[in-house]
Amino acid sequence: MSAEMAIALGLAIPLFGMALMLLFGRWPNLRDTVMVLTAAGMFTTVLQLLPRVAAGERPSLHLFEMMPGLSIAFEVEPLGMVFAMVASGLWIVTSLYAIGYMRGAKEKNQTRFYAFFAIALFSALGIAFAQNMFTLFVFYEILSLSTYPLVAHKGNEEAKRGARVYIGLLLGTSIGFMLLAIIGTWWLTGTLDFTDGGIMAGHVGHGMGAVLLVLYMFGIGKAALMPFHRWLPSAMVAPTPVSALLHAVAVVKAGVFTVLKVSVYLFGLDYMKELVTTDWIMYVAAFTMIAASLVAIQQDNLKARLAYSTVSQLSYIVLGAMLVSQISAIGGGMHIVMHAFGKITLFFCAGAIYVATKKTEISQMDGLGRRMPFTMGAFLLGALCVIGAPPMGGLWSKWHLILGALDSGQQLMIAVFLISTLLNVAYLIPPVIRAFLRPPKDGYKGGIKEAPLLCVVPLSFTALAAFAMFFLAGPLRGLLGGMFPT
Amino acid sequence: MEWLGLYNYWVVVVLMMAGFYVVIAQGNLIKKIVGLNIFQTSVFIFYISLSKLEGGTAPIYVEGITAYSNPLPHVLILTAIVVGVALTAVGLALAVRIHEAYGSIEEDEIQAQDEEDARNA
Amino acid sequence: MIEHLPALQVVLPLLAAPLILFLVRWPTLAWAFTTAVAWATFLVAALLLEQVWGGAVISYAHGGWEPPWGIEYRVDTVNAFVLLIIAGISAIVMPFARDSVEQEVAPDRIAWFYSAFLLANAGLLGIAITGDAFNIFVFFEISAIASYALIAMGRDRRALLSSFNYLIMGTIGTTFLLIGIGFMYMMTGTLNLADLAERLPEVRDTTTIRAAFAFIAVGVSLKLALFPLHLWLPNAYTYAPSMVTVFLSATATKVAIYVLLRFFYSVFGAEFSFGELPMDHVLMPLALLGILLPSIVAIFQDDVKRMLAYSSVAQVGYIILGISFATTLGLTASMLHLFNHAITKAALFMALGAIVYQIGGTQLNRMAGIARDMPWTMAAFVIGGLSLIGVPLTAGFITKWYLLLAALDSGYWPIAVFLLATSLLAVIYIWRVVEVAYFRERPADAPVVREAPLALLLPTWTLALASILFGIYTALPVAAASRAAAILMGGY
Amino acid sequence: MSPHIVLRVGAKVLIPVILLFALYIQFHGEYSPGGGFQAGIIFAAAIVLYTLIFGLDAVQRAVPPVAVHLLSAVGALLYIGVGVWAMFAGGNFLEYKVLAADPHTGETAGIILIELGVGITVAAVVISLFYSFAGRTREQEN
Amino acid sequence: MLMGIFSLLAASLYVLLDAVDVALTEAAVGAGVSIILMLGALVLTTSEEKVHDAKHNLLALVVVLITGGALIYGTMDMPNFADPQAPAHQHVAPRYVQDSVDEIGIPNMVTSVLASYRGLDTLGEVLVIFSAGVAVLLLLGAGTYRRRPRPPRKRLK
Repeated sequence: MSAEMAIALGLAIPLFGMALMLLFGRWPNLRDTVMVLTAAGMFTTVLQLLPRVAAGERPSLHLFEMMPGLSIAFEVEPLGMVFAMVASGLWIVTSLYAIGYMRGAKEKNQTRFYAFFAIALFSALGIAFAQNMFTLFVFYEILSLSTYPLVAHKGNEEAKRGARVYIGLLLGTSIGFMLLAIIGTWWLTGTLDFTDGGIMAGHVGHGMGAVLLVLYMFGIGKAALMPFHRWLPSAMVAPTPVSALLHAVAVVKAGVFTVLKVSVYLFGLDYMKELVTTDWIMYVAAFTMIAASLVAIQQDNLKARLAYSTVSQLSYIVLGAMLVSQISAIGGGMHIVMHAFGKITLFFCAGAIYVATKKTEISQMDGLGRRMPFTMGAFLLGALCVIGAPPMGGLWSKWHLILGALDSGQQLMIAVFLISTLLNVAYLIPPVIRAFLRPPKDGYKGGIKEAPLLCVVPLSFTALAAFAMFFLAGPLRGLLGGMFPT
Repeated sequence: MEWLGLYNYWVVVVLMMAGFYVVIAQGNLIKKIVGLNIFQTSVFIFYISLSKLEGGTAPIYVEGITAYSNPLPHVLILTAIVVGVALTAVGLALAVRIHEAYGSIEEDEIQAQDEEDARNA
Repeated sequence: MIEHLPALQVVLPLLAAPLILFLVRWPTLAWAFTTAVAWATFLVAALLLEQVWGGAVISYAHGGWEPPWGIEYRVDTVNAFVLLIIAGISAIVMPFARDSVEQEVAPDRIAWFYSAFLLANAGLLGIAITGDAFNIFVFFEISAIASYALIAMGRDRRALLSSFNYLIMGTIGTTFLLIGIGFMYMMTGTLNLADLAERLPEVRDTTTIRAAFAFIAVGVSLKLALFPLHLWLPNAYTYAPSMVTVFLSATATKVAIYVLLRFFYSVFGAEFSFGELPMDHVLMPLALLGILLPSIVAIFQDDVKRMLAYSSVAQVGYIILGISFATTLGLTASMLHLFNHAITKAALFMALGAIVYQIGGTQLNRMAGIARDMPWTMAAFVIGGLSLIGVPLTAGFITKWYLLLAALDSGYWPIAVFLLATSLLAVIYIWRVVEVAYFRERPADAPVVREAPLALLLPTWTLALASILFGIYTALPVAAASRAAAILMGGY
Repeated sequence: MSPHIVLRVGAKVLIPVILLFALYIQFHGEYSPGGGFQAGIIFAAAIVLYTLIFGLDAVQRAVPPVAVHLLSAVGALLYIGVGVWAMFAGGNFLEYKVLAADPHTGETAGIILIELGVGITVAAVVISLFYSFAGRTREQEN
Repeated sequence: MLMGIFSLLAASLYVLLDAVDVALTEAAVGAGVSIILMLGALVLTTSEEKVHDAKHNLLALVVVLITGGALIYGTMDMPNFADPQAPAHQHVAPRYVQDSVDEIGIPNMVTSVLASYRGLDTLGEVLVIFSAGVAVLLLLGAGTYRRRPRPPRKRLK
């Protein structure tokens, strides 16, 4: 099918699926099948675009002009391609997992849940394919709003409080800072299109540019730079599939993806080099990386620990952008993928543990390895991937990031990377050790009692995928290289 | 001094302010309306006095007379007077209804009642 | 008949108002008749806008007496746009009115009620279309007297007092306007706006004209509820019948704002109002305070209708802010917001009207979990709320965008920041309602509620969808607003 | 109420005079001060006087409120009607010249007609205002 | 009652200022209608009122003084009273005075301006009074109640 067709379809399918799901709400099985099919369909359509983009094309689709000069338009470039594939691909797995989880945990309002889930994916794709900052912003806001009901899903006081923080911080930062930055950019440069080499150079003085950069970086609340990271832990009240796909992949990655887009296509690396604030943001990111890891170590609640680990991992990518070297930017792009696989696996495991044993605290997990060998095995692989240890894909992304640090002569940052890696080990390995080496409190009764199959299969799959990425890193790097056409 | 030529405007202003003061300061709804009347009537007087012309007569054509007062302000004020009486009627009707609903036409008493309702609600 | 469109614009409802009295016995018939007239008026307004779209100016001399001797109706893009807003809202509100009015007004008064509605409508249209200063005053009073009665029809006894206060404040406002007009007439000898604009420059630096300016500014500001002269508004909107709230909130203040624009830009001229007189420095702080404080007050309201009333005051602040920039861009933003806010607020108040219709009140605690029973109504409310916040793809976002551009364009970075910060206040007070309605359980003892009837839902959704449509397809309003702004900057 | 005989007789004599005076004011407005508005009020004053003497019920039997309401509408309609008639006669709204072959006649005719409209509406409205207020007293007493 | 006297005084002042029509109207309205309404309203409400505290009035005084100051300021550049050269008498008015008789054929210029030149304002005036009728009826009802009078009920205060 033609590229425009593919883009349009990719965006249309989730909406269509949502409509069907609402329609079939009364018959759960039918509804859930529709969801899986939707996810699969979306992924295959997105896949249609891969060869073109790999060949260096930039398929595009102009929807309509909203205000003079401001259009809702799409253009697929390597980074967006990667993000789109990750998000839509993992949606298939997650939808399977979600069925198992939601039924296992007997959640209410499943239809509403799945419907908003679909909208979230739709907007994630919109972000990935956005041709200009305006379009990206529009979908960014839709994403925030459509995930609010998912976070508040349980409806109890805790969920509502968490959701309030969530929506407050995301809308607050995006409207308070990012929109201002966008309008400033538009007013100064007269365009918001993502262009190779950026649009700022020549239009925006360095002082103003520096201000804009700060506004963007903190405005993109989804990138969870401290001090605007609070929403991520509080979003953990959501059912695990949400945490898994949205808060390990779609939403947070949408954030860092925007960071990369802004730095590469709006500012342009060369222009960003000359801004004072680039270094400031870099240090903020470094600080976030370390601090979040330290916090993570304190957490006994598994999901909370994973959440903070996500905060710190996101800063890797922001840092990759702030190192303003092509190789580090590419590294950031790769880390989007690697971390996605690793972290979603971990979240799946957390959810599986919850469904099977209703356990949420790490301290309760002694000896769990015997009860749930697959889950905990997957957990180990995921952990290794996030840590960046061979033989997992995470190695390569960190490798490129460090190369980038070298490239732009930031030795200090290399140190930071290494320290935080050690911290990763410190907070991700103990659960595994407890699970496998400590005897369970209640002795070895019961034998194997895994989570429902629909939970175990997906998490094993993602774990293996994370492993596979170790070998697929080359092509990925090649694809991302297309960000910088020479 | 030539300002003497303005004395009557100043008289009007004083009158106006008297009415205006009653409107704002009075707590009694009906007196508020009385004040409104005085306020407006003094504005009317201002209009009429600006229509006066030295040696002019009432603007009704009579053979041989050339100087008439300016009829336009008269017309405007005819309309304005009607508007005034219409407002008076509506205001009074409202006052009547308020008295039926609250048993008082004193602003503060009424507000006291409302606050009480709010507290009880 | 095409050349009589300007007259028809006002004469149609004016003629219908007395005719209704012959239908006192048949309320439904009265409603149908009013609806027909409202839509016809809307059609006329559309045709008018279409005629002046290219920048033409229609001048209609009543009684065949050419201005300035006779009274002139003068239509350009600016007031054609305003006319379209008024007529459009009154047309869309009528289908909504039927059920809600039947519930809130005694059957033997319904015909009278609609007569008053038509008078108010005609009055507002007359203000917007006329080119004669004194005529503005007269039609102000027609619409005012009618609206006092309409507001007092609210079932809560507090409606009476709020209507009375509105009467006092409004009359002071119009009397000030009258004084200002008198002063201007005294110095120029004319009442025709265009003629005034021509003759004012000769006498512009007299104390009389400055005083006239002051009195007109204050008088009209009272009418448009400019902070801190807004005290009449919240109660009036809160206790009026639903349909009246929808109509007034979307039109009354807007027309007053139009009058302000006319006098500031067309009659006195921008360089006089903002150059010789520091109106920008007067309006801007008031606008900013008027955005900030009412928004904060709104957050603490327990009655949603009252909350929205305060938000209306804040929205007026946004519009005045755009005016105070005294740039084409700022005016464009204001004209846009005139349009977008009318739609958004009408949608919101209609949703509340539907809720009143079903549960008899809009207190927050009574709306707990209501979204489950009235999903469509609340969905419309959410859409309107998002537009009020200014979320992308809603009409509210477009105005916010232009307002921010205007602020940057005039070099007011802090104001741009301030605007974004205050839109977060809107997030807070809208979200309070959303949370209660969606994520709080309906109390067990609460009465069973059904979804509002279709007659209420359709108009509500029409407006809700409109506020999305004009957030996506912005060509029409933006074009109209920018043309209007250009005309205003150009003077008469 | 049991009004004094003098009052009754006095009123009986006075009211027709007042009504006549009202008509004079109404139709002589072109030549001397006065016009529809003043006439209307004076006319209404006569009715009010009648009420004060003979009581509300008596008046409302003579001049039923419904009729008053309709008349108030009729007056306004007459005024607007003349304007619209002018439109159909090829002029602008309220352009009386075109109502007759000779502009003067047209103007005069138009003015007399609209003044009549004003008179009717004003008289009717003032009476209905009076009814409303007076009727309210009684309603309150019940 | 004072208001009646007030408007009678106003009326006589109008006569002095050659505004005979306005005088007649003011007399009819101020001394007639308003008084009747006032009395009606007072009957329906209450004629006694309570004394007020002073602090509330201070703000009012300030507002009034500011307004008055603005008005006085405004009068400073006004043409003198009854000055024939005042612009008010120069631009539009002369046509009414000189040509109205020929154009309309009616000696009373006020009538011709009112009914013809500015006929729309007068139409507005009619509709103002009409809407007042509608409004009062909406508020107080038509006053057509056929019930036997009973001793007035004590309102609890």
